[in-house]
Amino acid sequence: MSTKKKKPDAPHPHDELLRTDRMPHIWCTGCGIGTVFSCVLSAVEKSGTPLDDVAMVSGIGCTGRMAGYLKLDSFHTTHGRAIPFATGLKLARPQGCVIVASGDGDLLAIGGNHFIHAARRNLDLTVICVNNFNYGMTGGQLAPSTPFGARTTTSTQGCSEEPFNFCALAAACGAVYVARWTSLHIRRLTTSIGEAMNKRGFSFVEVLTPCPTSFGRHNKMRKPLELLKFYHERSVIRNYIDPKDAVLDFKKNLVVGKFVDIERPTFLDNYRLLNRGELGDWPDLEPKLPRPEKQASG
Amino acid sequence: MSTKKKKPDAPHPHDELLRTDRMPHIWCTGCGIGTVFSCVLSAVEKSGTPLDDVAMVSGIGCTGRMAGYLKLDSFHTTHGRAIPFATGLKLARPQGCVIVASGDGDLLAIGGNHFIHAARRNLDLTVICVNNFNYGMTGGQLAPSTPFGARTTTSTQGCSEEPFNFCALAAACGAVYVARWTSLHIRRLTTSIGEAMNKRGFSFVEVLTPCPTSFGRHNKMRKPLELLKFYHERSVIRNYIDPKDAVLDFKKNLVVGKFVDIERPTFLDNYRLLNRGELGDWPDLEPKLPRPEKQASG
Amino acid sequence: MPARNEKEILITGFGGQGIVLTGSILGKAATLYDRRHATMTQSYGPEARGGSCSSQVIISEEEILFPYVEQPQVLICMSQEGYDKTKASLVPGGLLIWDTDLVTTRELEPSWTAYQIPATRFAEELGNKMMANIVMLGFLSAVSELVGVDSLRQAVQSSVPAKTRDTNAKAFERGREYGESLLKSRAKKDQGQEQA
Amino acid sequence: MPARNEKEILITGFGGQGIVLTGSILGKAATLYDRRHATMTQSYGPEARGGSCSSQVIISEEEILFPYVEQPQVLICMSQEGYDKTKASLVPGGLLIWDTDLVTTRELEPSWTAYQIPATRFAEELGNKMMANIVMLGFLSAVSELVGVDSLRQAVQSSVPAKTRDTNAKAFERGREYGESLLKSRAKKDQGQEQA
Amino acid sequence: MAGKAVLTGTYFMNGDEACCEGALAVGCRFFAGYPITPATEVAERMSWRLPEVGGIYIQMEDELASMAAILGASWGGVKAMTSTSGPGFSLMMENIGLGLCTETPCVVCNVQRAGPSTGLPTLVAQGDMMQARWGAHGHYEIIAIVPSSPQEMFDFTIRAFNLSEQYRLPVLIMADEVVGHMNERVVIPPADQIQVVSRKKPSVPPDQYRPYQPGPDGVAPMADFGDGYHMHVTGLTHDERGYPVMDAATQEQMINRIVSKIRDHAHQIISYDAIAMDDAEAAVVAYGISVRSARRAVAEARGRGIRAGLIKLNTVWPFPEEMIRDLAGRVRALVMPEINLGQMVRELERAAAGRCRVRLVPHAGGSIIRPGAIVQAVESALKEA
Amino acid sequence: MAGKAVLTGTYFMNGDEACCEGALAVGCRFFAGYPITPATEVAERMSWRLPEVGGIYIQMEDELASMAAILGASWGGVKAMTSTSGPGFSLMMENIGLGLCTETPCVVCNVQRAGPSTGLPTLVAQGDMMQARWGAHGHYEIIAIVPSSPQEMFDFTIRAFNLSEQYRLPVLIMADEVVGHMNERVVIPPADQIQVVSRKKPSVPPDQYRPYQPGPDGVAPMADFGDGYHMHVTGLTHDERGYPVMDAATQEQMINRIVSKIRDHAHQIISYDAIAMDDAEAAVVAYGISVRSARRAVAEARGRGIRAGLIKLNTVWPFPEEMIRDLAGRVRALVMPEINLGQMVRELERAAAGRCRVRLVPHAGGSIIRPGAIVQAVESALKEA
Amino acid sequence: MKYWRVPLDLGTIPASRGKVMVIEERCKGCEYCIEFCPREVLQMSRAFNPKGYHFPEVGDESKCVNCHFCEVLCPEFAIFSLAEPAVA
Amino acid sequence: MKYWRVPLDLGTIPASRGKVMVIEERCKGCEYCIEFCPREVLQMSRAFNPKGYHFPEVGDESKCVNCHFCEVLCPEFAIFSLAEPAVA
Ligand SMILES: Cc1ncc(C[n+]2csc(CCOP(=O)(O)OP(=O)(O)O)c2C)c(N)n1
Ligand SMILES: Cc1ncc(C[n+]2csc(CCOP(=O)(O)OP(=O)(O)O)c2C)c(N)n1
Ligand code: SF4
Ligand code: SF4
Ligand code: SF4
Ligand code: SF4
Repeated sequence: MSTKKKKPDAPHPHDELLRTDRMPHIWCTGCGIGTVFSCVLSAVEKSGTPLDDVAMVSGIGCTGRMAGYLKLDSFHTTHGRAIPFATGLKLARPQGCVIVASGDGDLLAIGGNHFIHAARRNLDLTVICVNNFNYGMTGGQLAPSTPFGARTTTSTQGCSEEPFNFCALAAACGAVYVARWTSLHIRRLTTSIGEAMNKRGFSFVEVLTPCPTSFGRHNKMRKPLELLKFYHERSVIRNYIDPKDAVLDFKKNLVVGKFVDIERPTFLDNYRLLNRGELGDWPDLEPKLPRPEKQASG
Repeated sequence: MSTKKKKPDAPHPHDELLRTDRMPHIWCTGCGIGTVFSCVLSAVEKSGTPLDDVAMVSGIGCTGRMAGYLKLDSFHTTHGRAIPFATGLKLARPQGCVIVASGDGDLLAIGGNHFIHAARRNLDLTVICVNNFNYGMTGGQLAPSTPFGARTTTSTQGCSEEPFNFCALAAACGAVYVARWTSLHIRRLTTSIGEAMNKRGFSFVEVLTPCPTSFGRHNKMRKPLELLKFYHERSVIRNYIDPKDAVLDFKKNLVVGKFVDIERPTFLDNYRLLNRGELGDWPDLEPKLPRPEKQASG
Repeated sequence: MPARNEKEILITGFGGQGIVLTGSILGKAATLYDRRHATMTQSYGPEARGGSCSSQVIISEEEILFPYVEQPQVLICMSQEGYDKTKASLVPGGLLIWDTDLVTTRELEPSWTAYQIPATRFAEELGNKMMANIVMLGFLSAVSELVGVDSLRQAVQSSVPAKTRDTNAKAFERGREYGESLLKSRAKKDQGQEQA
Repeated sequence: MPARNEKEILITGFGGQGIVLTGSILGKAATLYDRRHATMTQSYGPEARGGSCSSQVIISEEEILFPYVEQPQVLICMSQEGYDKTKASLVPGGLLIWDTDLVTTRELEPSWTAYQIPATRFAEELGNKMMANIVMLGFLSAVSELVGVDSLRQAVQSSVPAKTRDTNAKAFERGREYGESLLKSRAKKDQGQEQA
Repeated sequence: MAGKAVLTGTYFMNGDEACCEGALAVGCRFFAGYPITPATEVAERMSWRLPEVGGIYIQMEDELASMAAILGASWGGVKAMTSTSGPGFSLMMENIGLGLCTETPCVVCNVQRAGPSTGLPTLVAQGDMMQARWGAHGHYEIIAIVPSSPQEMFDFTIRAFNLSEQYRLPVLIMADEVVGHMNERVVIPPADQIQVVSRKKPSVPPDQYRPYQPGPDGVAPMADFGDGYHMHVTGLTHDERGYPVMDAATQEQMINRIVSKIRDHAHQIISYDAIAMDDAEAAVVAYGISVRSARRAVAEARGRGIRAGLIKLNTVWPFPEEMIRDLAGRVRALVMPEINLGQMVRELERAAAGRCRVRLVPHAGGSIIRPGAIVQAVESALKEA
Repeated sequence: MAGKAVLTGTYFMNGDEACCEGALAVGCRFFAGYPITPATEVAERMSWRLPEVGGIYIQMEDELASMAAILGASWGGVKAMTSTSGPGFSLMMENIGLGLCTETPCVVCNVQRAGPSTGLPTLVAQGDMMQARWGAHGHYEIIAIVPSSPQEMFDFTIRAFNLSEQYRLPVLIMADEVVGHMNERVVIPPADQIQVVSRKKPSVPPDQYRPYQPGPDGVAPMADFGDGYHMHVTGLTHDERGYPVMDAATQEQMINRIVSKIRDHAHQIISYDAIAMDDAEAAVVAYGISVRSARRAVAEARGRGIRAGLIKLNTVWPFPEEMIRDLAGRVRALVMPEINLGQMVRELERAAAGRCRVRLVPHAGGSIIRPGAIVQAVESALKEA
Repeated sequence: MKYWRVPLDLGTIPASRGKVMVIEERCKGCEYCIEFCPREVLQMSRAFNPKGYHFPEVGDESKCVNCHFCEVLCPEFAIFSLAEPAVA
Repeated sequence: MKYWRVPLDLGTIPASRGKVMVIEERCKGCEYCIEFCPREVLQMSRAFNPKGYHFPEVGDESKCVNCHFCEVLCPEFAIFSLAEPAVA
């Protein structure tokens, strides 16, 4: 059989979940966002969640366009506000499975406050952060993920800020599931997204992706393949290590893995508990309680 | 000599730094903010910093009024924006010593994003957070500091969110100096504020204070003294422990202490370094560098 | 120029004294239990406690158009600052009441009916300084006929937390008794004067 | 209705082909080196790469009032979509240029002067597909007299990163040579036809 | 639970509280907010009232988040609101814009205090009236309702929700500190006397559903998350499928839709009362708390033999241009008291188009306008005129 | 370093770049921003140009922070600016209000794109014109400048800084995507030909300094952090000492000060050009990129014998009411092209007060207005009139 | 209930003699100074100040060691101590 | 440079036979599928698609084991494999 013909005789297996009338998507040649999206689709299919109950919320950015290609209820909101929008969506329809997919700038530059508070509250959201180490959509500026010294259009002499370790931040704020992969770890990534969807509480999956057009171009990795190979070569898997030790050091290792997978009541669990009055009174502050050991001079 | 006369014959030792024409201040009977302010004044005096070079920036809230009582250059900004305002102030006048003093809601609810990014960038600011476990100014609502189960005017059945551990968050984001005291630890607090002012980089001092009017009232601790005694009895000092272990458990301990005191180049150090081109090129991404150990299947 | 039939009451004091609650209890008594019209507006500063604070109540048989008190017929002062700032607005023939320990009045307009009561002290004696406002309401119920006393009692009961109803009732009656006895002694004095 | 003396040039293609840079080099050549007036406006979509993109240049002896190209005298197409969308706007007698591998033209308006050049392929051969636009500019310099060729050379040199100046110069000359030889062979053909 | 939602009866409550009861009565079951004087009481009451009726209160980290959350909740199929005051209102603007662009029903209650900036947090103003119309970037139309009493806080909140559901957009309640904090009688009717409008749902199968294809009323039916319509919603310029399309033609179509649904129904949306207008030579045009000053002023003016009347605006946006244009042809002067230095009066001037005198009674804020100032303005306007 | 600040010479640059060069030339040494199309080029250029002249560029976490940071920098004694587009502009509003209330000089450049919401990020509109005036809560006045070419981006940015320093307030540059992205000749004059205004400093000893006591020009001298004046600055209503005072009287005093310094100097601030107006029967009133359409339209109209002229507004706020009122008495029609559905035209209508016809040439955005549409509007307005 | 009265930093305070000054009208009656004074120098007044608060009065003045604890702790800047030449 | 061609999860992939399908007009020529195909089934076309990209062509079709790696990795949904009855 020849594959030379232009149209294959079967549709792409993901076409069901794709707004095919919007293909090709806007992402550049070799951009990792498409791969991440592909993994999301696989995870959604495998999860067995009724499709009507899955929603995706994105902010603004290259990654933010993901929602627009998913043929499910999908919301492309404002820059930085995907998480609070998703908060309302989820609380209004608790049986729904709400996936937030957005860029690192969207989720953690302008959106950083919502991120930390949602993690703290343990809102039942699955947050997928595509980390391409810069702001793709606006042409490649410095982001809170940009490695120290890396060049971007607003750090032409090198970035003078230390980046965040997003996984460590998520964990520090209370996320119950935290994993990081590159966009080449397609099977592990798909598994993590699936686990995150099934997890009750704030789950966070970071994906390191090539942005050849911007990050690559300014850092001598213009070719998509070079970037992806670089990630591949440098990434090392260290499951369950403390995410603050899971450093991204471009000169050495890019540590990936599943770092956190714990249980903690969600916002709604606690809300219901308290509003049924089931928790009982908040402990009196009066010092009737057993006293802690005191130091001689406190 | 009698102390019965109404006016003492000497001025209060802090009157020099106080806008005495604005006394009495707005804080309630027994509110800890006044004590913290008193410690700030002591620290400023002791620091030896030329007074013209000290500025205070506050946001909005009961604590936010601090700037208005300090007879130095002082800025009362908008709710949540004290840190970015201070960022501009400091970068415009790097020789100045900029103290940010504000409430936990201001700095870490609405202002949370600026907080984490300023810590990440290691901006040379001294941030004093008065944590009274609720929003004082607006009458005592739930804050990101409110203990789980505690009552406030917007959590009359008990707070259903886990609070942040601000010290842990600051440390996780890169603060170089992190300490927590209660407003009764007046000498240690004064010392910490002084150390923080002298520290180059993002310093964070959290002070647990009584808000009898709001937090106390809703949690059976209406009397200022009761609250202050409670803090005193429960607080235990654990210097240099990992701040994430420095928990505030109202049933057991309120862990205080100086947790972090490290060195890290400030934003401006790095900015100057890079813009003088002294750092040299950002490492090529091309895999010319020594390769890390790879796992069999990455 | 208050519209006919409008009774204007101004209550001034500090934040934390329950000034606003006092006004609202008064308005509630008039509206819900006396079935008249009432508005209560408030004015307060940024301070949670200790800032100057006032509550303006208008009670009327008709719909109230303008809700601000301009020339109160009744002025209740629970702080010196409040008294100093507002006394000039009290109409001739108006009713002035102040807290003995918190306000020092000097020359009073002779046409005024003027009373003082150590409401805060009474409240302290009853165990909670914060109930001075309820003492004051009890007192007001004795020395004026703004609203029905039972309406006021009901309004107090339905406005305070369930747990504090009894003590508040006591505070109310303490004020009322003090008012009644004051009236009696005044009446006696007046009589005495007349007789003299 | 372009004002007299205004030359309108429309360049269309995909994001990533350097369409905007092409327009800006052209405008720069006219403004800074030919000392005429020029405006360059751009239109592009949200895509960093691959979205349709155009650059509109007006060159004039006088101040340019309105900066949009309405009826281009020159149309350069580096994508099929760009060609399809804009070909109707090219004036009769206009100059049409396209990239051989990226655009398929069908019936051409007979009054047009039409050329094609495998600019992308040439650029790939020179080692970087991204220089197709510079090849195109070289070609344009040969087949039109919009701006002085040295002006254009200078504008190219001052617009590209220092490190890439040599390769860009090569790309430019590659396009220019192709244009010149094309002109020659056409001239021959025309001559031939005349002679025939 | 229904019983707890509509607290039929008579109350002495403040406007903030009445706003909550109106919202609950018309079916609001989600509130996301952030405390701010003088709107805090709305959040506070919602925080304990919502759990009583099975709804959810969440205090967000700021007003940006609050606004975004109610949009999300609305797409989750739940009637949602937030409340704030000036500083928070400024922060909400970007996401109010998202609500307008994505045609998301919800209600925002701004209890105005004096600005600019932090201003006078506890004191009244009407300084955000133009901001209500123009505070977000880009072009749109908006609906803004202005209550002048606690009872209207109840009644108009119901109307705000109904309009938001009917026309699919965020509706603004432009209250103010005095209306919010003033206590007055509030009558809550029986549940069956409360008109409840809910968004029109799609009636076509999912594959035929076009989320931005307006019906004959100019409004598109709205599917909620979970209804199985698999719609896409974006703040980018989008076509009737909801897909982003980046061109001027789609932009025009979209903007015209969101603008026309208001402009074309302006007469249904606009609400005002004419009081003592029959023989009026001068009309006081007032809104919000200034209506209360104006009512007394008109009474006083009449008492002094001046033929003054009152137009009480219950909605300010869309602005009742036609009515004012007519009116300007019939009276000699229009007088507008505002607790700002001239905002809605500019619309009055514009609509009057020189047909009669237009006078502002300005007030910088901190207290409400004394009736005397209005009477004086009416008098002098008539003298000049 | 001075040499690097003023790049005297002739360039073919776009408006965003020219804006940077204007800022640097007039002494801007601090930029805090957040990328957004189509204003990103301003930030990008500033990021490498500022270190060259000893200034600081910082990319903040969002626009809220960017705006707050430039206010801080201004109080640190440095001329500061930020740039953004619609969504970011919406987010900046609260802190623009702080700047107005605290009278802080700085410059905000909004390169407008089509909205509402995310809209058409890469395409032009003039949809934020009213937002510029009314986008923040509370009452105030503002200065907004509107360039129509890259050269004006350079020149007007200089003027924006000078006005901001002179009148102590944030000044807005209301550019648009086409002006921002269009390349054209830009001439940068020698440094000594650039007018530089800097804030007036106090001349009294610190204990006599009243940071909000206006001088005869209505503007108070400004001390910077470190000058030893130990001033207090607050967004609360404040008296002349800068102290918060929470009453209506102080509110009135403060608002009047911040409003009057603009209103009283409106004639110095307002700038416009009259082109072919001498014998004009119809005036096209245009601003920003639409000036370019209008210029061609007027030329075309004249070509067809129509006596059209052009009023080119270089500033839109404060609005040139008097000039328009006069004009409306002299021409038969005013025609305004705007890339929105009618914003500044409302001011035109208001100022014209019925004295002549006022016509809008609306455009929803995504492209600039074709001259033909303007010519047609002029023609039909004159026919009707 | 007295055991916790040891001020947190007592050890570091030099023992000397002091004089306590009260700025009565600034006081809001929180009682902190009274309660946490390591020497029990202070007691509450029965009188109200103009704001309606009771304020501290000096009881046995001779006990004051000028530790400044009340001074720094007082949220109102209403009390301070001055060094007094050590007597007896 | 071939050592890293082992796909990350190769161990878990069942060996079977597949048929690769390319949706040429969706392809943007990143070469990921070609480079990371564990069996080197694919190669780059010389032709351009309408967007101007080269796209993958199947070289030795018989080598495809239907691992779906190209399918999931492709950012463009431009390539996929289907199970083929095992031959030979
Ligand atoms: C309020 C606001 N500010 C700025 C922008 C411009 N903007 C759009 S996307 C983006 C950042 C994109 O970066 P990231 O979130 O990392 O996503 P990516 O494009 O890299 O996937 C910015 C700054 C905007 N749309 N809205
Ligand atoms: C944008 C904005 N939102 C809300 C407010 C109202 N507000 C003023 S202070 C405050 C919170 C105060 O709490 P915190 O920061 O903890 O300080 P505290 O008063 O407890 O010292 C709030 C919500 C505001 N001023 N501005
Ligand atoms: S700019 Fe970068 S992130 Fe955006 S689509 Fe292109 S490669 Fe991907
Ligand atoms: S409300 Fe609380 S925080 Fe605010 S001044 Fe009073 S006690 Fe202090
Ligand atoms: S600590 Fe200060 S405010 Fe408290 S009682 Fe003593 S003097 Fe008064
Ligand atoms: S991975 Fe997809 S886009 Fe990339 S070359 Fe292969 S088929 Fe084309």
